[in-house]
Amino acid sequence: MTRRLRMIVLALGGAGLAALFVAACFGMPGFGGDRHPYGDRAVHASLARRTANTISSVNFDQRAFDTLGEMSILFTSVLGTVVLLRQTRDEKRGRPQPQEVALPVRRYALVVLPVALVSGLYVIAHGQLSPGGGFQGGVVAATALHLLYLGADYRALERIRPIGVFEVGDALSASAYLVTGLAGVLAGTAFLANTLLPYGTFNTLSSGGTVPLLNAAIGMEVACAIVILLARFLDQAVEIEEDNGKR
Amino acid sequence: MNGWTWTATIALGVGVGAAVWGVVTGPLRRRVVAQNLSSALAAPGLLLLAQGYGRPAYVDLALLLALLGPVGTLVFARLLADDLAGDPPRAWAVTLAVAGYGAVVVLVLCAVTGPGRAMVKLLVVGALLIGGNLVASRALSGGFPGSRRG
Amino acid sequence: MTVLPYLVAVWIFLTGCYGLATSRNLIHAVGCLAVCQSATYVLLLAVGYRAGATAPVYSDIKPGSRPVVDPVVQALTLTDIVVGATVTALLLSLVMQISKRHGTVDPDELRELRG
Amino acid sequence: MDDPLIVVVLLLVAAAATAAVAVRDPVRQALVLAVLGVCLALLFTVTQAPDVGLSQLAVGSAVTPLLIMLSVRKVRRRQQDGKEKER
Repeated sequence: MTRRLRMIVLALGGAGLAALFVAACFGMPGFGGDRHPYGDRAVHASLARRTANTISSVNFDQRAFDTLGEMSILFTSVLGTVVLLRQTRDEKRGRPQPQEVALPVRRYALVVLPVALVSGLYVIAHGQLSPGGGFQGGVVAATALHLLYLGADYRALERIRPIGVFEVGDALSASAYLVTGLAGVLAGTAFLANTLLPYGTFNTLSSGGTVPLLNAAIGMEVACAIVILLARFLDQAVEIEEDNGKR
Repeated sequence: MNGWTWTATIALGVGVGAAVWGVVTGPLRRRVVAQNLSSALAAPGLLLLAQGYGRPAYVDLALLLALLGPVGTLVFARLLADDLAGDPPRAWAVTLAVAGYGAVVVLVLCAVTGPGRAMVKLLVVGALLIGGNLVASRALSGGFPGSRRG
Repeated sequence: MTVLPYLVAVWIFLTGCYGLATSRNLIHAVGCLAVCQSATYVLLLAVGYRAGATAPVYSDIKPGSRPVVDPVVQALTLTDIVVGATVTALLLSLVMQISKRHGTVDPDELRELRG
Repeated sequence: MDDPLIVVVLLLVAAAATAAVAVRDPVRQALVLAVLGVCLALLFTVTQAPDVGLSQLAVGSAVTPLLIMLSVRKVRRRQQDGKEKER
């Protein structure tokens, strides 16, 4: 297919799709409407189980099985990346030269690293109360570690980031999610049913039954996943080079 | 809508609109500065919105943006150091003006909230925002000298 | 006004598709896919919005004191953003493999190489 | 109720998304994507979804740009190595 023909097909398809979409837009309930039956029921169920953050309740209680699916997508894509970006036989590992970093930048990185790490943990820990949760906090905590690469050099990051530990952590937290779900089955109810633990007092850290546990498992899973992903990318971009035979 | 959200509307429309314009056009040195300023312009807007909606919980968003926005700029500063070395960005006037805007918003909100935990959080956000913004600007204009793969 | 958010979502999706189809660099194409994804976020949140309501997060307000927006669509969107980032990483690692194997990341050149 | 605010932020998102597609160089696209992430986070805030906004900020401000920039660096280095080999 030539480029010209491809553009014509694209234009036709795009125009058709656009027409259908716009027609659909005008058939939808108006933006800002007052009818949200599912939302109202979800809020009601969440308050009955004393989870202050309704969104966390939907994620880790009412639709916990769906989150298990999301987590397995996450896990699989990390696995895929690790397999795709492994070091092949014709590649060798070069030692990257340390990077000079201006003093204020280095200091900033070293000061903000613990602050960002603590904020990440804060976001995970308060997931069932205030906005936040395992997904967001995990990413923040993982990003915080990489300030060492940005503010110092790659070898400093490698020293504090034993990649094997994070790989084990990834697997452990994924199975922790499953085990928490299975505990429900053993207790005589359903998989991932939130009936195991007392619901606690509304708006405290231990409220919401199994929501904080699943939230923490997801937080650890996401943090480990992002660290592993970025480690593979950094290895490829910084360390691994093709063996040209002459160098 | 109340006064806070109206202010936020104007501030976000003008500020972030300018950042989008800056990041789309011009030479690379202008684009990285616009990317850096986008977080410094959006975070005070988020603080204003938190106040306007009467939801202190929304301050977390500004906190995260103030933490991670400069980290994003450091990514570009570090990995584009070679490209920026020949043509470093010089936009201290704009950077300082934006930092001043952030400081004014934080101080006004502090005066409104009054002393307490909320005020401490606001001050932390303000310090991270302004400090991070200035350091990120420094990193862009020669923060990684003599860069070779590393 | 009542359809503007939906139309913006459609616009973002179609622009992203256009970018995907005409891209000359696979890394750019992955970026366009991220744009397509963000259209779904805009659409979902627009569906869940309720005028004059606030977030259904009761850490700083009393339950029942204010109308709230739909939490279900928010939960869907929030997980997808993080999972989408890891899928982007998977696609980028595929691009790196292609670059290793074929020495180019231009889809047109890749097609010529094959046929 | 908060109509003008939502309209302004929606237009910002649309502009940034269009720009992210129109800018063809991956490096510059990564810069636009970072700004698009901030605009999306603002949109999620004004549609009262702070959790989603946090998610977008966490991912969009540092992780996605870092992934794209590292891929660009790897691809560029390979192309440079390839040219050196030909010489």
